[in-house]
Amino acid sequence: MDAATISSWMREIDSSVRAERDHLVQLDAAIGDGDHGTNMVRGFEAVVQALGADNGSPPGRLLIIAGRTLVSTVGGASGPLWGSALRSGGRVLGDQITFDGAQLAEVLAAALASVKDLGTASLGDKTMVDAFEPAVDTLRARIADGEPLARALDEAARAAEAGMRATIPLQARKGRASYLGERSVGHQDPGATSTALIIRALQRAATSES
Amino acid sequence: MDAATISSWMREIDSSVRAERDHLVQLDAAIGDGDHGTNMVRGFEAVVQALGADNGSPPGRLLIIAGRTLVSTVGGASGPLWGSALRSGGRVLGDQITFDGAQLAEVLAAALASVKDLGTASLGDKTMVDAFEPAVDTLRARIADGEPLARALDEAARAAEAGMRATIPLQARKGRASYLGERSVGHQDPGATSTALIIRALQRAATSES
Amino acid sequence: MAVETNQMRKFLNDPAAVVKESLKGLAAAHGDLLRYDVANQIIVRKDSPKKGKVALISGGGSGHEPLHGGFVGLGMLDAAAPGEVFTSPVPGQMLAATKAVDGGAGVVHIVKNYTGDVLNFKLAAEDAADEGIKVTTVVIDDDVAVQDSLYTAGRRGVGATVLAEKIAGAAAEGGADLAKVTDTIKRVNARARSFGVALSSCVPPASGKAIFDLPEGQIELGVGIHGEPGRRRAPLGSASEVVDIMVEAVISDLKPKHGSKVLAFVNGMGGTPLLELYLIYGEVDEKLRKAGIEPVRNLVGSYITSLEMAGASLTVLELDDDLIRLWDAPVHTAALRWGV
Amino acid sequence: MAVETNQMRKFLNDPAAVVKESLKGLAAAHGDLLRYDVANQIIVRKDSPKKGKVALISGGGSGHEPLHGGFVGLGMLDAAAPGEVFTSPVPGQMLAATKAVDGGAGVVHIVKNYTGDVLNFKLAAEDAADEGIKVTTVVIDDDVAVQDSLYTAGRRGVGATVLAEKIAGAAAEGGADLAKVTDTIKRVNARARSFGVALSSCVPPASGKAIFDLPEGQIELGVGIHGEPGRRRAPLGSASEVVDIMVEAVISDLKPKHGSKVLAFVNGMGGTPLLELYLIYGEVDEKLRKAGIEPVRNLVGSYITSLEMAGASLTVLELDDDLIRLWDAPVHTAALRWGV
Ligand SMILES: Nc1ncnc2c1ncn2[C@@H]1O[C@H](COP(=O)(O)OP(=O)(O)O)[C@@H](O)[C@H]1O
Ligand SMILES: Nc1ncnc2c1ncn2[C@@H]1O[C@H](COP(=O)(O)OP(=O)(O)O)[C@@H](O)[C@H]1O
Ligand SMILES: [Mg+2]
Ligand SMILES: [Mg+2]
Ligand SMILES: [Mg+2]
Ligand SMILES: [Mg+2]
Repeated sequence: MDAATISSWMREIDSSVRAERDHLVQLDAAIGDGDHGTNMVRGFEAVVQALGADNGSPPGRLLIIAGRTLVSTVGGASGPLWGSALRSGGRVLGDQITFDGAQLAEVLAAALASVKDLGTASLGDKTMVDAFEPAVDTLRARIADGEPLARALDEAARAAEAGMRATIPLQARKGRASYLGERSVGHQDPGATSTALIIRALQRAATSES
Repeated sequence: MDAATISSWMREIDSSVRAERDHLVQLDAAIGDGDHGTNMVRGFEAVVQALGADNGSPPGRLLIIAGRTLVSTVGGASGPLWGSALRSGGRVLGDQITFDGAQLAEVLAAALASVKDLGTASLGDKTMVDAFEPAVDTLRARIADGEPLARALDEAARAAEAGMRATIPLQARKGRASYLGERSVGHQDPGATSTALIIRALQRAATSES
Repeated sequence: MAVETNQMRKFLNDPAAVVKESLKGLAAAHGDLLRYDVANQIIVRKDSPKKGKVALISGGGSGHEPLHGGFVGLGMLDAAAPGEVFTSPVPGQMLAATKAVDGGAGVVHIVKNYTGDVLNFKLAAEDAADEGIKVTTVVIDDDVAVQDSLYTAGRRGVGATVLAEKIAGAAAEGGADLAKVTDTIKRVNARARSFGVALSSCVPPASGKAIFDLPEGQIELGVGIHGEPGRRRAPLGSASEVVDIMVEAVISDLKPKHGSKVLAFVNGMGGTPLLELYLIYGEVDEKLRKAGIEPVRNLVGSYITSLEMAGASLTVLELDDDLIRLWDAPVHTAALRWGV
Repeated sequence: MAVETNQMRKFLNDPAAVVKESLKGLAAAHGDLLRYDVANQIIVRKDSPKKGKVALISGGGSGHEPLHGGFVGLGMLDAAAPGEVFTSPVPGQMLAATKAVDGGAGVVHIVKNYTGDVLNFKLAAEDAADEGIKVTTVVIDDDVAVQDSLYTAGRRGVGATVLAEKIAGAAAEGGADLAKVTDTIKRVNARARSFGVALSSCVPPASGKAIFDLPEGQIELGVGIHGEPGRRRAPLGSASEVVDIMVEAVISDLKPKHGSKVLAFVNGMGGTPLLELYLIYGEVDEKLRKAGIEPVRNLVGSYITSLEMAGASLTVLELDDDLIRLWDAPVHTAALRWGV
């Protein structure tokens, strides 16, 4: 995988958050302030544009640019969280031109660590971490087990989707939804939902090219 | 007829505007500001209370008290108009203890003159005048023709009701409804409607006792 | 909480007491400026009567807050007579207000041109004259949505009322005599025009029902301030298109000289947030300048309202140096304050 | 007019441009006080930077107007960083604002406690520190509807923000140093509590849909300022009953000393008219006094809003002589002005 994988990942995210925009808005309206779809679309639209203007940067650098772009266009909670995530992930790759599955898993692990560090959320707090952490754990484990990347990524995406659905019965302890107290129970977390889209987008980007 | 006729008239008005309150509000909402029913009920409730506290005033004096009460409790356009009307009507009777049909017609004529003087509305302007003027004209004419009072009053009330309905196709030239221009066409004037109730109340008050 | 007490989207105890209770709160909040005469239902400037100062009173139906009670204080009104919601006050209120504020130099009645207000103020002025108080009356009629004609009730009084109260209040505070203060109000009224639009009706507490029904995506053009429908209904266009209509309506009637200095007043009807009012002001400012008119003063906010109606009005007042000076003079009321 | 452009009850051109267009209007109306830096989407006090004066900036999602842009000016904020509607601004805005206002004495970031605001301000403060600017950050969290706990995002920042900006702005204007100004904000935050209720949701322009659906006759108790649902829904009682809940929630958490002097701030959410806000103030004033607490200062109006939401919040700030003096000090902004 190389810079094209990252560009393709970002384009895949852009089109899937766009397609799910209203759904994300709806989820956020129920337990937040109804802007999550708008925020993600604004951010990844800008990312695709920024990467389109780039010529020849290595993949790690592209992730850093993407992260910066998210920080500088999204706002909200998701902007700094995903922005720092991609920047931290990008730093893992340094100036490498290509990277393999194990390295991809380390990129995601660094991204997750950054989200947890900045947002101080743990598994079960009903946030994006609930989709992100199982995805990272699954990817790492499957790759360590020697599974082919395509399959490992598909399982990681499934784990994210399961994590996303598992947010429904939870009571939120971070983010806006926590203001609702018990009323947050019974709703799927918007950030976990977009995170599942992001991991699924990665699976598509990484497998379509190989 | 005597003071009891006036008291009974005012009580009849009170109960009929109360019964028609929502209808008057609805008519006023369509082409005005939706308070005519509330205004009339507030006013005549106060009138009934004021007359209840009176002991032994002659009928003209009762009308003056009623008029003053309307002026001091109704506000809006209808307060000063009906207030002045009843005061002017009351002055016609001076200190008489009783009055006959012809004198009642003069009371109403003076009241109408007062409304027209203060409000400067003419027949056809889509106001209370459109119900009041035909009623006064009819009462005067029938009494001059020697018709019995009960019948004359019934015909006056019918004339008021016809005048009320005749306001529907008119474009308002006075009061709030005039702001609507052509959009006032097709609606019955609330003030003409309450005026028809007032004349009908008079017919009931004057005939029930004799 | 009792579910049956309140079926509107309103903070209410007894719908019939809403005006009195609101006035009580106004007085509690601004006891340094005004007092509430409960018996007469009037708001009176704390230090009234001021000997030798011409006094200004105004009044009208409630539901237009902060008008008029919020404009009682230094450099503006001496008293306000609030009627029931959308119902003009009764003459006794204006008479009591007139007597409470008369400092011997006379009292001006500022009356918005509605039949009810005009008639009730007329009766009050007659009573005041009987008691030997010099009263002048100025009727404000700045709403260009309504055709002025001998055969109608004439134009309504809307936004110019706020400007007239401020400007004439400054003149009175500065020592102008009754004729001069009266004339100042007339000048403001003569040089001001307004036009209002609504994106929703409002719900008077007494009836609990919207006065009219306006579907989303529609706009009432040429509305007044009583929740009444406007002159016509149209599909709701962009803010720029709506402001085009407002500016055109006002300017074509006012006909200010090219290069005129004006005060542009963008007023919210009660339910339109400041975010939008400033957006509208941006459009107004730009369009006026394009038309060769210079907004050198402005007022943006909800100052003459229709309960919770969504909507806005534009008032343009052509200024001269004297009016600018009076506008800039100190004012200290609940709703307008500067220079002090 | 094009029917398809605008299906909400809003004055809008392009929903995506509403914040920028509104800021343009704000700047057009108040060019004497502030300027709009379009590129960075920030509102900056006209005479910034002021050498030697501690500067105050705040920011957050838009839709809460006049907060924060309406509070930029003498004796209050030096700059405001408005994000999209209900979306916190990006760090670049706060960094640009910080650089624009730094007069060498340091810059205070006043941050309402929302994850998005906190994180974006944090990144900005780090960047500013990298550029050698002394920055302190105070997080406002006065909303008692939200339980404060190590395991939650903590209480929201609401009404106390307005009071903190005014009071700390006066301290900075008076020459207090960075530590003192920072401490003043912390004191205000420590001594203020708020509670909000909603009678309707609001409609963000981007989605065009109400965030939640609240039937007439129901009230959301414990709402914030982003149109989000509250802690619980209940049948809407009388104003007196609703105010009982608000006062009890605030006072039981604040626990002011008996005989305390307080500032009572009755805030409208955007769609509730002043008529009702004053009615609420009347209830608040009476109930506080009954509880042995004396409201010696007050603020009544729509100062921290949720677009056109119908609702209100109560903030009570326990005062001392120093806070009273700072509250009374001159302020000149678009939305708050006195003493000048
Ligand atoms: N402290 C946190 N840590 C991790 N994720 C969080 C945190 N706070 C919020 N989130 C995520 O952010 C999402 C909301 O994002 P968004 O709506 O864009 O921002 P905002 O809440 O500022 O409007 C939530 O659904 C949640 O998944
Ligand atoms: N100039 C006038 N002359 C006669 N009647 C009038 C005039 N103006 C208004 N009216 C009557 O008053 C009625 C409205 O009364 P009401 O609703 O109580 O007062 P307001 O219009 O002040 O709200 C109208 O329907 C009309 O019949
Ligand atoms: Mg959100
Ligand atoms: Mg009416
Ligand atoms: Mg009326
Ligand atoms: Mg948000």
